[in-house]
Amino acid sequence: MSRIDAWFAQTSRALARHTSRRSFLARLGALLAGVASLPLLPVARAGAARAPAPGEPDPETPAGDPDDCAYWRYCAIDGFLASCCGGTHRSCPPGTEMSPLTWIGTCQNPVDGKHYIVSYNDCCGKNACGRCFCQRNEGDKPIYVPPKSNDIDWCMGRVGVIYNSTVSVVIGLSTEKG
Amino acid sequence: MSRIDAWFAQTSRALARHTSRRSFLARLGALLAGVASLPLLPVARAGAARAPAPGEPDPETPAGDPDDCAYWRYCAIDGFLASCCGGTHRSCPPGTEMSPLTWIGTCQNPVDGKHYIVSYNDCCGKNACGRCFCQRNEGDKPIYVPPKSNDIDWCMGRVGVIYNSTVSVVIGLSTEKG
Amino acid sequence: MRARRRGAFAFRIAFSGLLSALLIAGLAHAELPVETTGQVESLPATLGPHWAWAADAVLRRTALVDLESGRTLGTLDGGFGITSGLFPTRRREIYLPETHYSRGSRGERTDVVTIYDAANLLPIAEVRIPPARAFNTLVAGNASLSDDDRFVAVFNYTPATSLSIVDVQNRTFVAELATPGCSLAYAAGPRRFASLCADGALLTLSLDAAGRESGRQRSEPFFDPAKDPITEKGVRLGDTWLFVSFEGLVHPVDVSGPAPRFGERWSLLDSADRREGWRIGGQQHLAIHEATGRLYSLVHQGGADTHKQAGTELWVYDVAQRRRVQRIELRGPGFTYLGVPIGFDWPWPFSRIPDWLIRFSPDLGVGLVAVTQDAQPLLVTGSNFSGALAIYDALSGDFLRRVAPGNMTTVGIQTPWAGVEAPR
Amino acid sequence: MRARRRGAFAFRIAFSGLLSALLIAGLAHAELPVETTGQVESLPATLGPHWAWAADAVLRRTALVDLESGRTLGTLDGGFGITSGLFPTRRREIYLPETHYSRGSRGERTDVVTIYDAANLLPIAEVRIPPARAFNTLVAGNASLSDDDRFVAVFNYTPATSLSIVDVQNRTFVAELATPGCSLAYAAGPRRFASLCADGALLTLSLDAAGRESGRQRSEPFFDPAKDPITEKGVRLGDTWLFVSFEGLVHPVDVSGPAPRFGERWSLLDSADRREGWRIGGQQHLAIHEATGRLYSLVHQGGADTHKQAGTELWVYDVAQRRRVQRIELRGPGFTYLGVPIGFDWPWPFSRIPDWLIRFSPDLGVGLVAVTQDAQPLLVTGSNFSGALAIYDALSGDFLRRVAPGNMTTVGIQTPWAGVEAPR
Repeated sequence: MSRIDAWFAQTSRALARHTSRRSFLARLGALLAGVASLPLLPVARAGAARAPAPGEPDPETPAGDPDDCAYWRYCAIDGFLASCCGGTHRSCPPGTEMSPLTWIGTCQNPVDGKHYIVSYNDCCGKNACGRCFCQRNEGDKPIYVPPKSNDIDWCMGRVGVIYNSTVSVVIGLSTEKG
Repeated sequence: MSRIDAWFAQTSRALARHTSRRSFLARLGALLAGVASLPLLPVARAGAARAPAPGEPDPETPAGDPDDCAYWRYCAIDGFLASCCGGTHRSCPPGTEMSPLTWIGTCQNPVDGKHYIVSYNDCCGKNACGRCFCQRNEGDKPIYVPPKSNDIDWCMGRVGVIYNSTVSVVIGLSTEKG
Repeated sequence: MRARRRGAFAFRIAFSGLLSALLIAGLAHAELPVETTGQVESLPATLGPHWAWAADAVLRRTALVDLESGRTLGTLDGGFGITSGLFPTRRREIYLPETHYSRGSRGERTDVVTIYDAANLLPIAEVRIPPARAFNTLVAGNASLSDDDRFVAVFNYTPATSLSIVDVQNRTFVAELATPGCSLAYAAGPRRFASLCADGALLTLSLDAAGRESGRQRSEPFFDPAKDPITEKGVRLGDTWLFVSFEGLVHPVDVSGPAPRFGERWSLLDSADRREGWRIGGQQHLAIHEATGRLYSLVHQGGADTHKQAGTELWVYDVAQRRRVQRIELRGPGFTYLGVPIGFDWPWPFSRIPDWLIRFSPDLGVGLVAVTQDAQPLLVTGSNFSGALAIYDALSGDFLRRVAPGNMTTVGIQTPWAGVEAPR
Repeated sequence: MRARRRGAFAFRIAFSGLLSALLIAGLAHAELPVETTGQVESLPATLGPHWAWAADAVLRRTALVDLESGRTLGTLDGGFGITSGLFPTRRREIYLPETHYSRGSRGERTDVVTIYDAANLLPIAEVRIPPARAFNTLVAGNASLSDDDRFVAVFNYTPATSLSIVDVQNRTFVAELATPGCSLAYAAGPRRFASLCADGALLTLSLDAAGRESGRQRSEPFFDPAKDPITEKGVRLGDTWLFVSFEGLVHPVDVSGPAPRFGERWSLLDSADRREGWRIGGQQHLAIHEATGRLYSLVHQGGADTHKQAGTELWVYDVAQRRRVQRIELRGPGFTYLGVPIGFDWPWPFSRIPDWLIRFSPDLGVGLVAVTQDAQPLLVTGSNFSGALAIYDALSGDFLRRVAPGNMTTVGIQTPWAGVEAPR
């Protein structure tokens, strides 16, 4: 390894340490668009802005934009954002079915500072969407702790195992951190 | 379009006109590796050289290398080279089946200068190989002239329609041009 | 199995318990309203004229994209081959010929025409057809819908040629009609289909009200497949199909009458164009805008046998006047890595890299073009080795934007919903 | 249908006629011998220790590649999920759990264990199992082969947990055994499987000669899943499984006796390493070379919850001495566009771009590692978003080459055929 290489490697290692803390492989289908996290491969963003939802951050800001991985509800999401695939942040794309089984995260709404229970339901029955892959891995546990593992394909049972995308539904206020 | 763009476009157009004469889309599966023709995407070449076959060009030269799209037998081929996929230039990869139906080309062997009839049989029953895509489109006709159309998936009947790769088998001397 | 069911049951109980607990908490304190799970979107009531279906060979699907917002609206998985739908005007449905194997790439083969609800992209019916569908690189021509929206003809190649007739209104398979020596299916009247024959003739098959063959005509050859064959990528203007030959000659075929009438040929290329080496070419090299009678043709500079080479320019013709009215310098659709667009927002000059590359490497060029049929038509162009699409104003020829539906490749573009104005 | 059959018959006649004509001509004048069609390759008699199977999530297959020549030797299509085979030592076979739907992504679900002939990669038998297979990102652990090569255990998650037991010798499904609260399957004796439980315990299931449950033991918890869970990516050294926790602690589990014995923990990271923020991580972050007792562990610098982040270095440990013996600076495996390698032969400094990128963007880093089990072992490393593999000398740590089996992604690497020396 040449001296320049060595120097470059060091610098970049340092950089990496302070930049990305997002973990890597999500569920299988999510692979397709994972490269979104490549610096040179920006996620295709929707052109149209939408009206701010009451009580939620300005959709022009990342924390308020359901097409952005930084959207506040996505704090423990893992997969393709349904809102980039024909659905919204809380409804599945046409022709898919929402899995009744799910894993749950607790995310803080920057507007009211409260922590909400967010249910991450998978949209199932069509092959992987391929757009807006997003994974934020906080509190993820191995597969043998199913309710807390984001490596599991939650499409199962009647809706079948084919994974398409994921929604984030507010199902209540967190009683713990609320 | 800026002046530089215009100049660049002109130059590159001119270049293109004098370089690539290979046509583009082959059969569907062939898509996967078609980018081989990208200047910045060289085809992955096998490391190991093989002994020259009697009467055939030196395998160290493109015209004699069955892993090279310029191999003399491939003058009318269209698809993934079976020799890059676990087969050879005249045998299919393990677990596939060779389609009995085929299209035929007439290629000149640089060694003896004779024209040989080459049968391009598809290897079927496993999904597209994805390596060493090669298409040389001479004499190709539309689909309504089946025996001369390389746009047709020749995997059919008992072997099924799933296309994997293609071989080039010498089945005789051309009586026309021979 | 008992174990599993018991477990699942237990899990659901526990889970719904948790849920209701949370819901109560939610109702008690939440600033944000508690939302319900299980919601699935449908498409807007008006099927947008500025929507396009883009087929992907790797993901084996077609994706519906809004050409204005760039949003992906939904997808249809199609099984083996190019996923290419048929779109009736009288019913809010989509007909999709599909082929599946019981074990993915092996096992028992099943061919079907699936009827999808165009409002929610759910399959609502399925008609089994003989496992004989033809597989090739055509986007259109392997299956066709009769002008009365009643029958679908699916082209079979085994290598014998035939058409499977499906009654999509009654959801039944009607018959398989042999078309010896002739291939493909083009709608040619209320209940008639046309096929192209290896000798340059046209075969027309008429159906009765039940979909049975009521007559067939095989014309004299109207072109010479040996000398200058027409491509299978014909486009339709009213009752006239326009086929273009390798050498750029337009062959009009009027199918309004009882027998097809073959109109006078005219050339897309003048002697100057030919001197400069211009040729037609591409996997989907023709598009037509009915209202204005404009024909869009992908062209490139190349030698013989380049009839499948992608285009560097898009030439626009007034069909009535049979003359070229515009030359559009094509932009590169851009690249996608595993479906993700590369450098859509790069600054100049990097933003022009795709444009230069399509000229350096024709294999990367623009091989597909389609046009929407509304009064403010958009051109949609694609390249086989990218999932990205380049959008132009079809009247001015101005490049507008790039969109990426999430595809890895583009092997077909369809703009079916033209009838209605887009909601603004 | 008649039409088609007649046509096919006619075609074959004509074709074979043409053939024989050519053959005669060939025999008469050809300098090159006339060759026969229909030949299909088999794998060499000796299954190479330097061969690796690389699984692709997009193409839904695993590809067999020769790590020395870079040649692709064959592929296995696996249906939905990561295609991951089981490789007996007593039979020249491969066992592949597969899940298929009758209409691609919908319809009726079928789960099977397919028995492939390892010599020609053809399916020779199939055993139906309950349609309940678990789908997750694990390469190993979802299915396992008993040490006597007799039974395969397939992990089910519906979300109830169970194991489907298949007798691969008699090609029969034996039973589904519930494993409440415990997941996955690790071979743990001639006819015993172990599962990891949510409370940190180990469940061992013993089978009788017929594959029926002959006993089960649930250990006390041997780690705390809440505080510092072990990853599911354990590796086996003889009769001892080595599981590594998020914090880098090795948990040895000896399965040689009637009850598992949990050995003393030791750490892959010393205080200095921790100060520098080094952590274990990756989809397949551990590999072990049995003969030398060397453990290979992918590590990176990152914070909490980065247990799935790809590695920038590969640290080598002597398991017996419980100490690190080497640090290997990782190269980037390189990129593939639609399966085609990008810039493998670029000159320096471009050749180093992949190496720099894996440090800029951890998501591109080396998430998978495997090692061959022969006397001249090779390390195989991969990255999820590329089909390319980087090969190293496992003893010296020297980077040797990059190979590209034609995959678009890499979601699993297997090096099963270790027993025999490669023919030189």
